[in-house]
Amino acid sequence: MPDLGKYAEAVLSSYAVSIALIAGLIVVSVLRANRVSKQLQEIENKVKSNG
Amino acid sequence: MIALLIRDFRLAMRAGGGFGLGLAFFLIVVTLVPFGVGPQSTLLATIAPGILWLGALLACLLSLDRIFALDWEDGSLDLLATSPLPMEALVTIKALAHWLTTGLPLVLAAPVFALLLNMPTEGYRPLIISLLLGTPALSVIGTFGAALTVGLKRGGLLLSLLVLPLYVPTLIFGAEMARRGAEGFDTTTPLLMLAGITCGTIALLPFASAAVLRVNLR
Amino acid sequence: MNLNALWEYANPKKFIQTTDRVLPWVAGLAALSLVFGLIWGFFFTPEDYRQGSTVKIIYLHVPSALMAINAWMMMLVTSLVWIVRRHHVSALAARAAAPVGMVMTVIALITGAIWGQPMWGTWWAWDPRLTSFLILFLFYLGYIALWEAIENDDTAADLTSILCLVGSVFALLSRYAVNFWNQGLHQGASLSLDKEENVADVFWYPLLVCIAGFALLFIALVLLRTRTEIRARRMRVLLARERMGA
Amino acid sequence: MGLTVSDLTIARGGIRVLEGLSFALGAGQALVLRGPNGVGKTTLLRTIAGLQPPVSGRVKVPADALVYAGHADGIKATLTVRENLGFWAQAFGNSDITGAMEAFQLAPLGERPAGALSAGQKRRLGLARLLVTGRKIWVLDEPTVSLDVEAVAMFASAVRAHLAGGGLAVIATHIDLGLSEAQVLDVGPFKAKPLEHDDFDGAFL
Repeated sequence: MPDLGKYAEAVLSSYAVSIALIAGLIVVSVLRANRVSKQLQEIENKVKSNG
Repeated sequence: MIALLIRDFRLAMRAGGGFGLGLAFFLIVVTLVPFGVGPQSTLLATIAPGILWLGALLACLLSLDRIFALDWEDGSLDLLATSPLPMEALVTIKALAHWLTTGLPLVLAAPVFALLLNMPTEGYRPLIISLLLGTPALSVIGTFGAALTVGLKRGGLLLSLLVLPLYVPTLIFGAEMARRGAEGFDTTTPLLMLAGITCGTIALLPFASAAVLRVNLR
Repeated sequence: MNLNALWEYANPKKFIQTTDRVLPWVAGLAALSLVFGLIWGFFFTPEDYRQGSTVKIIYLHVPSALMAINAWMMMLVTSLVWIVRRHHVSALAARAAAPVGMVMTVIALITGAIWGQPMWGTWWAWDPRLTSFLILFLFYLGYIALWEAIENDDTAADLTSILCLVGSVFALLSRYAVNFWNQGLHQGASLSLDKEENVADVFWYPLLVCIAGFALLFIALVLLRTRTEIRARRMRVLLARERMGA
Repeated sequence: MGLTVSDLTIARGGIRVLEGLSFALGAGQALVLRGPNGVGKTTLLRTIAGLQPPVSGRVKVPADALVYAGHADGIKATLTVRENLGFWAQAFGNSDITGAMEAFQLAPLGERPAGALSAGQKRRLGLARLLVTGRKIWVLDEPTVSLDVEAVAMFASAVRAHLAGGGLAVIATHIDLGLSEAQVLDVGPFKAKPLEHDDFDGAFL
């Protein structure tokens, strides 16, 4: 861990907030991608079996 | 074209909505500001140009959703779209009618409200010129926003969200001109910028509004 | 390069097939360069003689700010492609990119504010750059809200494309207006987070890696989200068709 | 003067509703569209009127010859009957509204605010608008809704006079107008067939 001096708080909070936001964005995107592709698969199967 | 303008004018006068409402709202904003910031006349005089511009902008915003919503609901918009009037002319007329019923009264009332806020007298002329130049742009931009959100159920809030960022350049140059005028500085630069933005907006934005309206009608 | 071959990727099926192969690589590269760049920047760069350790914030602030603007540019291009050639993937890519661009704008804003606190002595200064990003944020908000508000996909694509076009012009105007509006206040502030003069070589190389990392991350996210939008769109069509048939 | 529709495919809300539709009308001819609710009659009329683009096929209409009347009449409640009609006349470059007022027996209501009219009277005002436009091709969507028997007869004679004057009309309606000379087109058989399920591109139309 480098010595950040008197600005430690500012630097650390910047990294924390940014990484949290990026991680959140990635998690939301991936979860939605999985959910939608699963739902679509279900509907495609249903449509195919119907006709 | 004139017929549409006259009709919109008549409607604004009779519906008991459009016409006086913007002015009343403007008055209320100007009355509430001293309650919020305190009655010191020097402070009020300093912020008067900004308050007046902001008040005019909000009053303008208030009546935007009426531009197309009523014509949309009763089917007039479909009928107007199949009339000989080009869509670009239609949106221009609508914007003009909005300005005449909302923007122009605000400009004319501005000196009275400036009096209430203790604005120095030499600032009146630049204030009125800036509003006169800027409010048409507000109406034209607002017409674009109204065309975008016509037919949406909860369009009113969205309309504000879409239009307010587009108002930024006009507000900055308009308020800057009024402020410089009140402080006795040279107003040429913001005047030219404001005039440029207004002219550009009036010349180009109706095409975007017409395109958007066509999409919304289909 | 044959341009017609490029348009083939605008076919939804082809797009999904291609990104199936490309996406893992882009995502992997993005993760690699981000981790590498940020660790390099955070642990192995010296302090700036004026800004102290706060200079380390540039590894987040500058790339996110760049991506915030590039995302809007990309949306502008894809909107134009939709208007001119009516490729559905193009419109959906714009829709997919907007939230990513908005998060980048938020990161740029927050890191800027955190940096400003010790440097300017205040969390928020109406500095032209910061203010411009705040306005950009509002544009993103409006754009996303318009997409969400309209039910018909083609109508939404048309309207948001035109909004993006008009918005771009006004965003540019706002940028100059804001500069003009606040020229007097911060003129002497040579101390800035993202002026080139502040970036010596020691800071520059890890910064480049971070910029590459953010760019790759952006591409990966947009690809992933575009796939999701394509599938969601197909799902809506299938459901609507089923309702019609019934 | 004529209206030609060739191999038209139309969509509502991104779903194809009618396909392969063709017909032609010449001066003095009328076409009555029939079909169950939701089959796409309104969409067809709006496409003919140029309010929405077709998916494929062509609609050939002479420029500035068409007037459309939809479910709503475009009447302003705070304007009088005369003012409402006068506005539409001016919008189409005409000024005389007396003929239209008489044809639909609106003269006694002339100074009344349109908001005070009954539903049937409003509809009559909406139909009178067709006469003041002076346009040759009428595209009408359920024109007889809320009209009583007498008013339907008024409307039928107005259409007949219009056709006699060389006009055309395309009318979607469920009731019998007593227009014996009109051709009837049932759009039901033109209902669009579902696309192949694995046609991924088709899903985006």
